[in-house]
Amino acid sequence: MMQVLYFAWVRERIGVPREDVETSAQTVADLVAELRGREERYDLAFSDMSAIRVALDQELSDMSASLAGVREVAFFPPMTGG
Amino acid sequence: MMQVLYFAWVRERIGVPREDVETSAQTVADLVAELRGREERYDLAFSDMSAIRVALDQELSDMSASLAGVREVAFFPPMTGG
Amino acid sequence: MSVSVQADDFDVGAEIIALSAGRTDIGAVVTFTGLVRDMAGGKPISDMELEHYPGMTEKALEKIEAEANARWDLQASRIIHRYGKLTPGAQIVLVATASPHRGDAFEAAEFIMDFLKSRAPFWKKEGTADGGKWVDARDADEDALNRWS
Amino acid sequence: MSVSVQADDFDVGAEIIALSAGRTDIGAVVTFTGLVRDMAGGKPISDMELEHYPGMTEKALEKIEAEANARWDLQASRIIHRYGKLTPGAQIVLVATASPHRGDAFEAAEFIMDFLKSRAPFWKKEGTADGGKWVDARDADEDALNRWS
Repeated sequence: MMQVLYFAWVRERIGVPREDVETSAQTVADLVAELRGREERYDLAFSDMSAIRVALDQELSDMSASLAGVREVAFFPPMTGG
Repeated sequence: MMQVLYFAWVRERIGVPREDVETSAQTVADLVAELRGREERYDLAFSDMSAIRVALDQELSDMSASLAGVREVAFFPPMTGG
Repeated sequence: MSVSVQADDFDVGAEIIALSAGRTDIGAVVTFTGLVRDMAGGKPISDMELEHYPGMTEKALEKIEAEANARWDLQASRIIHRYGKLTPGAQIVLVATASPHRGDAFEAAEFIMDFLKSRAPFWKKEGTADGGKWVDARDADEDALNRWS
Repeated sequence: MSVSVQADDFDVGAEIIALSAGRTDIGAVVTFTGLVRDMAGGKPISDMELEHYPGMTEKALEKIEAEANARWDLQASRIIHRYGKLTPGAQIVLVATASPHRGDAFEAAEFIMDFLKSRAPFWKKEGTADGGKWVDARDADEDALNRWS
């Protein structure tokens, strides 16, 4: 079991800020593919992956990263702090 | 008649912060030569001209500049503001 | 070294005083304050909503600050970043650096700001006449970041 | 745009507030505060005496500030430079810049500081155990200035 978080317009498109996901996905890309297959709102949120960033256990990572041991996955657009 | 000002160690070596000077010097360099000929304290103050900066009527200038129309000449070491 | 992620406003003057209080070895203090502008892309905005990732934000800011302290000769540093709904003119972010040398204080503050712009998990939504608009990341900010690598 | 040459201390927080008061179009405020350090060349100093050229100093500061405003997109700027005898920890100089863009605010503040270091008619004398010592101009300051030309 994994907690998945969404921020900014990714959150708005998916409709929830966080959810528990039961998955056997090996990598972030696998997880994204799995979510996109679920419902249209996920497919829409992840339609342009060049606009999506991912953090694993609160550290920036990338789509090819392994999910082994990861408890928290967050998807969000490029950051606009400062 | 011209007012001549001295700052920092130039002032300390010459011993006065300002003085009126009666001169017919055409350029700054002429004025320096004239002052050096006067007394040893001037000669000492102007012994290393690479360490001397000049302002004419409160604008930075250089040794070859003309003194025509100038009312105030200031000599000082390189500035150390900020 | 200290970071704060908060909804509340901050007092730049008080932060500077806190940074240098009781010390006589600091030569230079640089501060950067970011403010909400009333216009974006030529259109007026009513407010700016800052969303962030609690937990990760603090970690990211601490990492950025530690990196700045490793690269430059800093004697003290401070980062404050606000979240929530802010109105034009409001303060968003403060970066303050203290060093014996002005170059270090300036560069470290610029470096921290460049990192905050594209590596701290904040997202801005501008309140406009036709609803809200998420601010796009700017290529210029990514370029600004690359000059430090 | 405003410059002050004064013996009195200044309040950085109040100056920042004055710079941006009543405005909602400013995106970035950068401040640089220069302080008297307790050491110089590895030796303790008791005080720092700042001599200046009244009249020329104000003109030089106004010229530096006008030049910065011509080169960068500034919405407001402020320079305060003190003179007289200052003790370690005391504030010497404040440069503050406000701009829609952070890059402009940072660069303009650095530019003004680089000019103040070698083009504003101030001279520093450090109070040391063996009397006073006039601070030598540093080649590094001249180099810093040259990068803007």
